[in-house]
Amino acid sequence: MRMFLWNLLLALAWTVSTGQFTVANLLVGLVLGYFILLFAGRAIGYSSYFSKVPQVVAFALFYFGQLILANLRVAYDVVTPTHYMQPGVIAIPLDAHTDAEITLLANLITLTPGTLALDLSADRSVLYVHAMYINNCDVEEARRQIKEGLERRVLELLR
Amino acid sequence: MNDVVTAVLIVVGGAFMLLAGVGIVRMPDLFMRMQAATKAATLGAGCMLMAVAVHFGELTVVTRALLVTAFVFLTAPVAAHMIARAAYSVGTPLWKGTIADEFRCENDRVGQSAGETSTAQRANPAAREK
Amino acid sequence: MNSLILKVATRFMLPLLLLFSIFLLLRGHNQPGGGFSGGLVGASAFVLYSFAFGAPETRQALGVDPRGLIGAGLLVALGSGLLAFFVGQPFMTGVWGQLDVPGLGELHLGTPLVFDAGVYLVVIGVTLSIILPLVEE
Amino acid sequence: MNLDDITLLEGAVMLGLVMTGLAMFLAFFRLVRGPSLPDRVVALDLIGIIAVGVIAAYDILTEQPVLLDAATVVALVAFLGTVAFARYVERRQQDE
Amino acid sequence: MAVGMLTAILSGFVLAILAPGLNRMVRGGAGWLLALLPLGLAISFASHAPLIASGNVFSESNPWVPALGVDLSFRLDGLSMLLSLLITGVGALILVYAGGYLAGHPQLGRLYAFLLMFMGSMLGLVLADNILLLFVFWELTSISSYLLIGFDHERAAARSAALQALLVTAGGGLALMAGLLLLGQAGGSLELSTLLLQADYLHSHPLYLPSLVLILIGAFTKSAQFPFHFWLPSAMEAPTPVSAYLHSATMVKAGIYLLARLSPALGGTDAWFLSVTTVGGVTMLLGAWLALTQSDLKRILAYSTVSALGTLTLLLGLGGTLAVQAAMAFLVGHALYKGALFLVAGTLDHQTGSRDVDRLSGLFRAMPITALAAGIAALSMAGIAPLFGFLSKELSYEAALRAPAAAWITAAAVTANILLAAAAFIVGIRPFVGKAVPTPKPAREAPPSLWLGSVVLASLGAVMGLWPALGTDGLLSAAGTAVLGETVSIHLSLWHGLTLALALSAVTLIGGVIVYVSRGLLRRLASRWESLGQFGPARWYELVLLGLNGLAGGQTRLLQSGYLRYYLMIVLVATVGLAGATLATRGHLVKPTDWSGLHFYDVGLVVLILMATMGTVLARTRLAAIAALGVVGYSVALVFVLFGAPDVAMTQFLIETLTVILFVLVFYHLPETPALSSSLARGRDAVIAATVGVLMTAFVLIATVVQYQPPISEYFAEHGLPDAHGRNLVNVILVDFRGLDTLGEITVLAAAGIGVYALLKLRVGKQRGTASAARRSELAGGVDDASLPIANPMRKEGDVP
Amino acid sequence: MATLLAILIGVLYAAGVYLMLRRSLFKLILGLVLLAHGANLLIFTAGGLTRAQPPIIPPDATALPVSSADPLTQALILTAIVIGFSVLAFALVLFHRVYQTSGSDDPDELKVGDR
Amino acid sequence: MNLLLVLPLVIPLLTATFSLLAWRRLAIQRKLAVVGTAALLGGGVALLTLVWTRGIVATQLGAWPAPFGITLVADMFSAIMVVLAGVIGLAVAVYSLASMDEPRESFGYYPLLQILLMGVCGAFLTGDFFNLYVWFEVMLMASFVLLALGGEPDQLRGAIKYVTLNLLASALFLAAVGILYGVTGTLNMADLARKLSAVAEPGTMTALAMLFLMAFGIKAAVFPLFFWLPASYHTPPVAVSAVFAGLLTKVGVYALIRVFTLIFVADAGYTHTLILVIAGLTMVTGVLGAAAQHEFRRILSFHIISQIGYMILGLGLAGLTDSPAISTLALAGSVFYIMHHIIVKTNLFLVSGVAQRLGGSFELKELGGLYRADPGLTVLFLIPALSLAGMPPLSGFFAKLSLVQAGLGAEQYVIVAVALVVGLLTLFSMTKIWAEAFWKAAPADSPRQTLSAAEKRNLLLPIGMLAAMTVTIGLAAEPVFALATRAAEQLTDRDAYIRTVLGEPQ
Ligand code: NA
Ligand code: NA
Repeated sequence: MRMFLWNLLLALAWTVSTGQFTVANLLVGLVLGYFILLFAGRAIGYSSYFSKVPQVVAFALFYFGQLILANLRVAYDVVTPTHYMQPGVIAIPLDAHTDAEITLLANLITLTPGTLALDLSADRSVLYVHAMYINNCDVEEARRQIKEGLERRVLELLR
Repeated sequence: MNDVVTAVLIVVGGAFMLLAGVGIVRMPDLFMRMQAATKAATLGAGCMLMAVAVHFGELTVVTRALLVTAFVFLTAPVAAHMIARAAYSVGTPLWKGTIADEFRCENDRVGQSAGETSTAQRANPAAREK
Repeated sequence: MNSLILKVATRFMLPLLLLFSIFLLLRGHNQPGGGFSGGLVGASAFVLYSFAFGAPETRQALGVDPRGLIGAGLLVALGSGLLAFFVGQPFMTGVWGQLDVPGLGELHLGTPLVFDAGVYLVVIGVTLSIILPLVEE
Repeated sequence: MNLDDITLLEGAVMLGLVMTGLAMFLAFFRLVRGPSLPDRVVALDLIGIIAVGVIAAYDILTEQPVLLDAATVVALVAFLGTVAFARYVERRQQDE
Repeated sequence: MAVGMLTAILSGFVLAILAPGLNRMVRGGAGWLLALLPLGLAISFASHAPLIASGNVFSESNPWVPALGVDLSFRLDGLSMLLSLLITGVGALILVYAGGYLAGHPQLGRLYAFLLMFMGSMLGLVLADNILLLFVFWELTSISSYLLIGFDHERAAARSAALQALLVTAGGGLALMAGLLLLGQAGGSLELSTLLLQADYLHSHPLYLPSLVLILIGAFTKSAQFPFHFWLPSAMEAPTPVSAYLHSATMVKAGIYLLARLSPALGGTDAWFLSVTTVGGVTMLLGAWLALTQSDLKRILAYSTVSALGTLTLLLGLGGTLAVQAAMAFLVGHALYKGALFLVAGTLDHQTGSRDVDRLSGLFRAMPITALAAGIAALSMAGIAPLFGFLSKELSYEAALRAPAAAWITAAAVTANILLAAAAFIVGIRPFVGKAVPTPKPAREAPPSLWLGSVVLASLGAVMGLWPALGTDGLLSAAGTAVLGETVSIHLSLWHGLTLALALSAVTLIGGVIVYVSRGLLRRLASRWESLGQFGPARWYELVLLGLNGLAGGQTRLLQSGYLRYYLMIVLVATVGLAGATLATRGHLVKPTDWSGLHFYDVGLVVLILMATMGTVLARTRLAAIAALGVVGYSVALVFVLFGAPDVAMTQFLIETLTVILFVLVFYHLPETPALSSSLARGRDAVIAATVGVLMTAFVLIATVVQYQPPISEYFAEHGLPDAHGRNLVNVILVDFRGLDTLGEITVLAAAGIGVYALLKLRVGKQRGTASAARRSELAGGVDDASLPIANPMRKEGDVP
Repeated sequence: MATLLAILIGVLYAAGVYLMLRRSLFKLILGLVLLAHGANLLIFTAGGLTRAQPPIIPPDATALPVSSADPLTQALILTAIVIGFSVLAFALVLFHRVYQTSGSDDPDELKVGDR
Repeated sequence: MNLLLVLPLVIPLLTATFSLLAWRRLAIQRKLAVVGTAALLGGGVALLTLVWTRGIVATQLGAWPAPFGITLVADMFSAIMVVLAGVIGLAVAVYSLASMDEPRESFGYYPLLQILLMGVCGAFLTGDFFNLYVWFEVMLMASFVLLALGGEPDQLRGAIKYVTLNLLASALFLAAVGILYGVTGTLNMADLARKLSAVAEPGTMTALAMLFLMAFGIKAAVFPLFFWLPASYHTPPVAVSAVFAGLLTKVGVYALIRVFTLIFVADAGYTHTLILVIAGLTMVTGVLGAAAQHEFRRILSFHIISQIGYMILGLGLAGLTDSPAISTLALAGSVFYIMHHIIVKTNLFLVSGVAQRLGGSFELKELGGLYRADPGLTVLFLIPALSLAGMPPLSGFFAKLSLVQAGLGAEQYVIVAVALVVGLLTLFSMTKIWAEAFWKAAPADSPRQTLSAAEKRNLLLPIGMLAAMTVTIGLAAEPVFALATRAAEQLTDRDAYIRTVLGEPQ
């Protein structure tokens, strides 16, 4: 986090010093700052920040794709007369156990069309999810998709 | 170029919004309405905010557009979760086509039936809203 | 309520909202914003906090009594108005100072801005002293 | 208004406004129709988000970025109302 | 005057204030001590009597409230001298008498105070030259009378008698005030001395008649003229000294005084003659008749006083030298004998425990002094020579005989006097002669304080009758001069020769004896007619009070119904009615023409607001209504966005959200309630609501079309940046141009904050425990717990059903 | 547009009044809120409508462009909104307390004590 | 001069602020309450002196020239009202020391009292319409809270009606201000007066004036808009009732007089006839309402309404006569009546509190024996009661006299007759209280209480002070009436007001 702030600061310094307060310039500043920090890292000490950034970018791309796909699927269902849904509430046993992990996971699940985080069990070991498309009534498969898809990536990202 | 991107983003955003609107009207139970509505609208809002960012291009505008987008993406799922959880806990009925309810089995949900005419409806005035 | 997700989200949003509220306050004189909207956003932050964590925790997080905020806000607002008397001007006349900030140019700082800060404090104090007891009920 | 005078952007924005507007009416329909309270709450929440979109589109239409602040505020706080409703629904359950 | 008239008057009030304290200090003898003041005043007045008698008039004037025409101007002429002497002289005797009569009474001090206050007021009344000043004292006498009649305040009868007297006299007082002001307006002055000189001008003034009627109402109520006479007998609830002083000798004469005083200005017209004589005559007869029908000493005296006041009124109505002479003489004579008889009645009551003539008999042996005084006074009242009463009655007969419609008036006067003579025997002679019967208290002669007054008054009557020239003549002449507005001289003498008047006196005496003897018959006759009383003025008074209460109750039930919605409805209908009618009749309505610049999203937004509004109105559940209301708020905020008001929109969004939250927090646990209004009520309300809406729309349309001047906001556009250093003009206005609004606004906020907090946390009354618990937690141990119950009866308010 | 808004204002007032006349404290408050909206829009409309030109002096100018919205009406509405909110908050809690004490939402139940 | 105009706002607000900051320290709050109100009174007197010597004074807040900023302006009328606010504030503050219960004290009673005073003074001093709205709301909000503070069922019931009807009035007022701004483009009253004088056809403005008449009429509690008053004034603690009774409706009356002497004068034949009719109906309905009551404070409450009728009677008369002298007399009568009434009515409420302390109730049937038990209180009741009934030589007499004189001068005989008859009915209800609470023997079962020395001091001191003022205003009516006359002269001289406010040479 500290490193990210540094990065932001550098980017801002860049925009101020160049006098161009545009987004493009800021982005340039950010990228520049990232690399500067990456190099300076040798001097000021290693941080997980540098490996996280590509990871975050990768995850964002993955998630965005999922988002679009899922949205389209729901959209199709919404605009066509027939309901194709096979909804159900399923329990997802969690590997995530810190507050941040669980929250991020739940939010991402919710944000994806077709799944909706309902509740967390009292011992925080199970997340109940409302899923719209449980293909072929295969609850296990749906469960696996979420665990293997989102949860794994989130945990990778955060740990 | 900017204008084209803006136009596309605006139209796509609007389309998502409309989708959300249709979804919230058409889907058969609360949870699916939420599924259809909240997310599409969030995405739609995101698109439209991006359109603003692209269109104006000034730092102040872009930062704010990004901030709003971030905020919408942060709050929307939390809100959805809160509502869904509350609705579920008071026994808002599930669509009759629902194939599984693992939560109810384990937590002894107030209403014991998943059908539209569930006893939950009768047991829970908040859901029934007479 | 006791939702982990809400709690975590709130912890994240509280500083964000507060930051935005101060941002609104500070830029209000030149751009949309000001003491009212700033104060309302600031109060919203704590209202959200009270939804997630409950009223007592919110009072703790707030650190000061909401009524103290009201009093302080009124005092600040009134004081900024009274300052004019010391320079021989009618009540509530803006007393302005100029500050040259390199890079930002001339910055006008004046009692109306202080007044707005008073408004900000009062709005937060009042909103919270209305909502927190209700949340407690 | 002469259709020929409308630029691509204006047309897009208008279209966007029409769609968001329709969405708002649909959401409002759900809000009135219910049947359950959470349905209405969801609808209200949706209206808040749509409002963000409307403001954004109008911003572009009128070339007034300052109006975006209003959208910012909606995005920030509309969610609070929803949470309050959710609280209400759950609390009421507990009271009984 | 050596002692200023103002000083004389004020001395009464000052002593009134000191009296209770003095009474505490000087146990028992305070009456004697206090009497020194009126005595001194009487002597002081008397010392000037010769000068007055020789035609001098004293006057003094100080400004008081010149802006309203109220001045401290006083005038001492023959008329006021006569009354001043009565007031102070009788006053002195009464104070002494009161000390004896109410010896040991816990509130004797207050009685003294009220009596002295009355004396001061009465003096002021008769001395005032400014008619508003006169009115001031007039009202003060009414108040004093009220307090004195209700002296025995724990008895309901005393309270209601006091109220009756007050309402009648104060009601008349209001008429008097209007009348006097009209008179002043007509005459261009509020000073009697000026007004009295303009009789002719006044008589022809259009305001003459209204002012006359109003003034007469004032005078008649005060002097207990028919049909206002009924309060006087009721006023006998007062302690006897009070009855003697106020309700016989002085206060009731105030009306007579006023008639006499104003007769040079108002008298001499047909209106005056007809109204005053008629009322006087009727009162005279009625009072005399009613006096005979009573058995209570004081009531007999009271009715006979009514009759006497009627006589005086009659005489003043007649006008002319003779009548005025008679009136002046009768005024003095009546004061002397009636005062004496009242005191006797009181003494009898005090010494025997009864005032019932049927239970008092043969008391001469036990109470010789009293009996003597009573006998002399009674004979004077009966008009027996050589007492003063005889003189005055002779004079009045002569006046009656010369009056227009002489036969009628004379007959009436003789009839009345016959009845009164009988009444005099009943009161002054009957209790003392015959066989002694046991009384509730064993009869004993009264102490000096109780007989001094009657003895003095009775002997004065005798002395003045025997030696009329003793100074009386001059004084009466001066008084007559004042009343007539022209110089007269009055010479009283016992012997006028064998005149018709003398014959009438003889008839009166014989008739009186006959009536006295056959009084039982008359009483039986009267009791048969008693049922007529229910049609009398006393009954009217009751009916008026009842009607008033009924009207008040009905009106209150109708208007202050307790139904909030009716309140709202009345307010709304009044508003729409007034503003709408005014707009329709005096303004010009604007046709809706400005449809320009309308975009589809405008229409869409407005339609959404309309639908949401309808949704709010028609929602079947609370939460649905709240949600719909939220939509209204959000979409109104969007209107602000559309028309370039980002600040307003932002605030509206924020406030709307908080509003929804508040609604939810407040209403979440309240159960739904059914709709209670009938469809008829809904229809009615819809009509009201629609008219309100139409009115507001009309106003808005006017405002959008009419623009008289360029708005002041142009100034802000120009000066906002250079002078207030801000670009966001809305904010600049809020914190600078109109910062005071904002200061007020945050004060409102602060008050609301405290209010909500207190409403939620503080519950006084319902459960004590909660309140003190809340306080305890509030005070955080700052106050020691011993003081917790606070012993605060204020908190009981809540317990009152 | 002004005409349309004028009609809308009328409807808001009418709806507010209608709700206030119902036998329900809750609706009474709803009515008050609608009245407040009506009043705010009224000031806004009566003061003259200007589309999408906020009264904010652009960075390159020293005075407000003539075509901008009237800042004064906006400031007045802002003040009115905030005052309205404080009043509403108080009224809401007051009605809440009344409900707690009397157990009824019907204002007719409160008629005791007026005369 | 600036300072003196601002002090009546700053002193209460500062006191309120410090009281808020001293939330938990009642001792400090109590001291502040007395010191603050005394300072307010002092400031008011200084302002009055200034206006008396210099004529109308105005200050432009923020140094923005009128009509662009907010102008505070004091003429005699407003200065008198500010002094009265100070008097009532001080009296009630002292009275509260002994009468207010500690729970209420510790939940913001004192700061709210100050805020109320601030709102009242602001309404008196402002020269700006919207600012007047703000002060109305300040006053109203504080009064809402004071009325409901403690949350007893009766209080809550009364508060609902009070709040609802007053909010309706606020909504009307706000709408009227909005329309007025839309039409004239200004908010400054003097500026408005000038701009409206130039309007050729005043009919539409007259219709707008009706909205103001109604909005202020509700605040002033005139017929048929007064319902909130009798429904609520008897419910809060006495000190609160007293300050309400003294000041709140008078702000409405003040606004009516100000607006209908300064701004809406073009169509006086219509508007002022209406005002006169309302005055008459208000007098009558109020006093009849009182006649139907049997509770100390309710009687007093209804009397407030009745007497509001007198106050606006002068206003109506002033507009319906061609004679400037009569017009001045009528307005002077109104001003004088207001001065008299504020003091007397507050005092009667304070007395009712003591009576309740001693007798345990406000119900007349449960009271009694005060005449015998407490001669001091007896005198202290009689003075304001008789004054209220218009008995000479107390203040009420001269108040009534001046109005009656003006009415006769304006040849409005019917209203004079009404005023006089209503005076009698007023006397009637005062005697009801007197006969029941004072003369009648105390009911056998009624609790007898005595006052401690400190209570006696704090309760009776303000009552005595106000009674002394009542007597003084009566006995020294001339100088007091001179104040009222000067106020009336200034009210009729619109031009001087306008020039002063707009900063033009006289
Ligand atoms: Na999802
Ligand atoms: Na206009």
